[in-house]
Amino acid sequence: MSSKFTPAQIRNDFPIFAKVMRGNSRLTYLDSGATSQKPRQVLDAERNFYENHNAAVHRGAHLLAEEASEAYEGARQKVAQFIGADVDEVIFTKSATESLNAIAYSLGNSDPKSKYALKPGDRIVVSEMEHHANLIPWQQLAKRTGAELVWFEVDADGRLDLSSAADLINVRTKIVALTHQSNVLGTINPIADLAEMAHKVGALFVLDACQSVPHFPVNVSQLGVDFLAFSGHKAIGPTGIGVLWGKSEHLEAMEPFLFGGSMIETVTMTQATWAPAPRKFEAGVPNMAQAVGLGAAIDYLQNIGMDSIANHDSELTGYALEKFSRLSGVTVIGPKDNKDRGAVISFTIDGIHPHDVGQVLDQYGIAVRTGHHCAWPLMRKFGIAGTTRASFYLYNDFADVDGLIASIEDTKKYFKV
Amino acid sequence: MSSKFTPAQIRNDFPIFAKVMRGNSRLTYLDSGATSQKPRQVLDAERNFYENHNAAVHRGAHLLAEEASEAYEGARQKVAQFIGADVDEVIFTKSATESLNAIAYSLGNSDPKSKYALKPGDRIVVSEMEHHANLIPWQQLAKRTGAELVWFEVDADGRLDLSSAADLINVRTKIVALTHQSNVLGTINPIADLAEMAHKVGALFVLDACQSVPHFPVNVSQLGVDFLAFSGHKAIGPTGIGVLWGKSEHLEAMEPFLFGGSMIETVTMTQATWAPAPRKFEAGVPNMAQAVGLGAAIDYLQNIGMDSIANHDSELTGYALEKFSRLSGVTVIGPKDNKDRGAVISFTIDGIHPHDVGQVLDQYGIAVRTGHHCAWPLMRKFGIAGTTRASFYLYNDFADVDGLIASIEDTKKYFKV
Amino acid sequence: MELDSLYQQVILDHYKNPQHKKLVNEYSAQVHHVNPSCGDEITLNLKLVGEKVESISWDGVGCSISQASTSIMTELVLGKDIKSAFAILAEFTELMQSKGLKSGDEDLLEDAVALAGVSKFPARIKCALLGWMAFKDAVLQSQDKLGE
Amino acid sequence: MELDSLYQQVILDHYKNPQHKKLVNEYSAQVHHVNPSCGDEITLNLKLVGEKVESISWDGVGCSISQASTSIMTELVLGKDIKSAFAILAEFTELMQSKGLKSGDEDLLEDAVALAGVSKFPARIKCALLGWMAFKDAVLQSQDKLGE
Ligand SMILES: Cc1ncc(COP(=O)(O)O)c(C=O)c1O
Ligand SMILES: Cc1ncc(COP(=O)(O)O)c(C=O)c1O
Repeated sequence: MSSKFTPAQIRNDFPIFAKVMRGNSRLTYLDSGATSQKPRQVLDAERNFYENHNAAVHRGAHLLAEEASEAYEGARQKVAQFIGADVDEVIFTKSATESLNAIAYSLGNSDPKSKYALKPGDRIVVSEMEHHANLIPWQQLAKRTGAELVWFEVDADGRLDLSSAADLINVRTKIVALTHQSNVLGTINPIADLAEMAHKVGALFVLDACQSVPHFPVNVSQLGVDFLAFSGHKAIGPTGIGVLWGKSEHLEAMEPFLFGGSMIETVTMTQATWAPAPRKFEAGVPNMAQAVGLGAAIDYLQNIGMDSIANHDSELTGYALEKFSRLSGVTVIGPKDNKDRGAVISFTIDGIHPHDVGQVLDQYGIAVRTGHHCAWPLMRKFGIAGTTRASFYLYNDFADVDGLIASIEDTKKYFKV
Repeated sequence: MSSKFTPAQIRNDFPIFAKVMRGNSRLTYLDSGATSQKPRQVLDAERNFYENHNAAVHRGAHLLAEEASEAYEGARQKVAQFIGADVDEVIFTKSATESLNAIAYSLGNSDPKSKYALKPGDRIVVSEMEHHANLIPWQQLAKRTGAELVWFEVDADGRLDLSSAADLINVRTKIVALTHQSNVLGTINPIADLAEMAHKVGALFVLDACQSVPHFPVNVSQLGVDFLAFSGHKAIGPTGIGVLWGKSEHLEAMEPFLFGGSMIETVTMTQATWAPAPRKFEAGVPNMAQAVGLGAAIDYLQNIGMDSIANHDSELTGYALEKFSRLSGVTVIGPKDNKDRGAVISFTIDGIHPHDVGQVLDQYGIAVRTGHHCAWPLMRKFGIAGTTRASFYLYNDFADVDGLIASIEDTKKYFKV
Repeated sequence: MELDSLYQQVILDHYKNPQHKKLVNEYSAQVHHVNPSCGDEITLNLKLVGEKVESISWDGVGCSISQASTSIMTELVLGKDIKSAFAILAEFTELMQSKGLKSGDEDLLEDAVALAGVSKFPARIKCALLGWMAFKDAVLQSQDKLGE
Repeated sequence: MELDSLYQQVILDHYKNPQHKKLVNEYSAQVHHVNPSCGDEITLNLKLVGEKVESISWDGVGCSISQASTSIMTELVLGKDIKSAFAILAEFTELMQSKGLKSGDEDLLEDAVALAGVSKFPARIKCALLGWMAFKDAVLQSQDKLGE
């Protein structure tokens, strides 16, 4: 492996790899697409916050409140730098799901006269490969406003069918919401081009970066998008923390989403005005320890280098794709070539239901995900009930792929197919 | 002190009390009304989740996913038992603020024909002592639906003026949203009576239990409310976790709030149907570690006993109120008698701004909160810019109160008033 | 191997040869159930005559556990009266929730005792119950209709 | 005591006797600023004549730091041209963000160097800046109007 880091050494930082799994096996964790494992450094950062600085941020007049605010705002700074954004453009949410809903609700809360408001006849563009989190909020926004939801289709190889782009993204289009990388297929979409198309017709571009930000360098200004969402828990950060990034011109003009403490400028019994972003979008005592944990996660990732992680992911995926191509009765759902493709491999085995595949792999300590992966329309498109999905990250190595392949062979034997 | 537990021993469980504060003083933490400190047991539970069971719940086919689901659902069970609810009625949110917004948005998402829908002429009743989190979401819902927002006034002693109750809660009233205990005044409101009045006219009763659930026994069926919200971080739990409880008949009938993974039954490109509660209201990979931490917090509190904590709080408050009554130039904002009153004392000092009071107290290691406490309309009602607020919890003792009183005297000397 | 406690031969047999897996068009209730977490689906047609399960048939996609369990269930309840069928259902549900501590009443459950191992795999309990819950729902819907 | 570095005598003096704290009715811009986290408010009336601060007056509620800082600021900028006033503002802002590492240019800041200690108390920086930000805003608004 030509990576600049050694997965076996990385695993030493992640306590969970000491766990003994079913069948007395060691843990082969191939489910980072669902959630990643956490290094000691992240857990220590959270704990240190609680043990030494815990207080409600932005509110108290005491030392702990000062320190808590500094830690929390420091985490914001780290996120901003990580994705190439201004610090005031970074909003902490509980998850990417909340981030995406927040955009949809905020736009939906627009004054009808605002340029952010949607009306009947307007269009929202998504794709068939969206995660439910980047589909249903737009279905609902369309329903509430009378806008029309249209979508990119996915071709047999698992790529967006771009031939319809000019058709889909037209003067009526107000929002284009797409995933950077499919969590099922691994497909990486040509975001910069599509964002440019969106801007040409005056539409906003919303990027679901759940599967990209943890895995390769993502820079919001290079991509030219308007909004971006990701979750901390998929990026070796804590659960309960997500990021919503938005261009400051939008954040300034948009209505808030959640209402309550700390997001206000003034309040009377009958009305309220809002603080500037990011405060406007962070009502209540925030998930402070989780933000601090995410900051530590970013430090950890950047210490290794996002380029190195991307290379590592790509090497593993290429290796695995090659091995999969030699398995009989096994079909990879998604691109078979390793270009513009992330470290996610979905597959089916003839005659064995994914749930049964996952169960046998579990007996070897191999953790994969099975089912529709919150992308049910995509399953229908491929005419399947679900897939088994292996996803790789910095703690995985070639041996993990070999173990997976061997266990797939065993699964076939076990079920006599 | 006649408590069944010893605060000094409790403090041994809370690592932050080892911290050296400004002026080389020990920490006297009197800001639990904003957020509470966390015992080792809670931090250990979170860490144990990450180190041994971390996986996306409800999704994987592997051992970790099974264990994570068990831990997460186990926490739900603990919350349910803690507040006397059914397990499927307990929804995990990121905070009370989210919980309260979720109710407002869910009701706002109702089909116009549904009995949960609001229309012009309908009424929403709040009070002048609400935290912004239980005020602005209703202002906004009123604005979106054309409903009218009306409110209970607060009298000079800091109690709800109940003489207007029959006027406010009438046949047009659809929602009554009140706080159980004021976070500024300490006032505990007569919820069971008011909920009964609401139900007589067919209105829903929403309880902001942020300041009650952590401090005294709260049982949803005894109170007879329809919805209840609280935050984990004020109940010695982690940040980033809140609870929304709702009666199952409502949760079943209501629309979801956040849309995405895990909350669906089926999904196509154009529409989706919803899973039963609580799933319907928990979109995305949830704040699993935080839920587990909250479970451990509840264990810790119940181990001591909520009755004991309530007694302890009451003793401290009575002791403090007596001491405050003998301070010249110091005014307590809120009830001076200790009946139906929680462990929160807001006060002003003639001639010294709260922020300056807080600063001097900080020099003695005493952490209090200053300002409007996210209850700005209440400040206006009392004709003040803000207060200094001391709030007590299980780790505080008489010595903390004595220290506070002595430091207030010093503050007066320092500012020569 | 621990796995063998889950995948008993009788389960694999039912998986390969599911019983009554062809929808019969005459029914008193048709129900459609899904398991949203994995996407498995089942359609079940039930015909009640009086208190008796006159006919039961189904179709759907799912894992070996859900398919076998549904197949076994249909064999068990066909021809029984509702009371006996519900007694079997209750015993089976209890077995599934037993976390590996029960083996099930073989007189009542017959082939279904082969599913006892499922109770040690919490993520699979829903698979095993999918068809049974559909059956229960279909009975209630039939009775509702008849009651009208 | 560390506190004395925050509450210098000159600050307490300005707090007790704030300068120009009575709104003058003739102005080229009136602004209202609040500090949402503590509820402090300030109204500031500014009259620019050409590039010169002809008159400045204010009213509001706030802590000793915000009141003293605003009072000191008004004395500093009154009669100055905008360029000099903004130079003072820039120096003051830098001082506030210095985390206790700077003492400030006394020639420029005069009494305002007494606020140097604030920079060690992050929660108070906003208090010290409240009046200064209002002044800056008022200048921009005046210029906008004059530019029209
Ligand atoms: C009475 C009351 N309601 C609501 C809230 C909001 O809670 P959170 O900020 O944890 O969402 C608080 C605490 O800040 C409170 O004291
Ligand atoms: C592409 C994609 N979008 C959105 C989500 C939702 O993220 P979360 O569940 O963390 O909110 C996920 C992960 O589940 C994902 O893979």
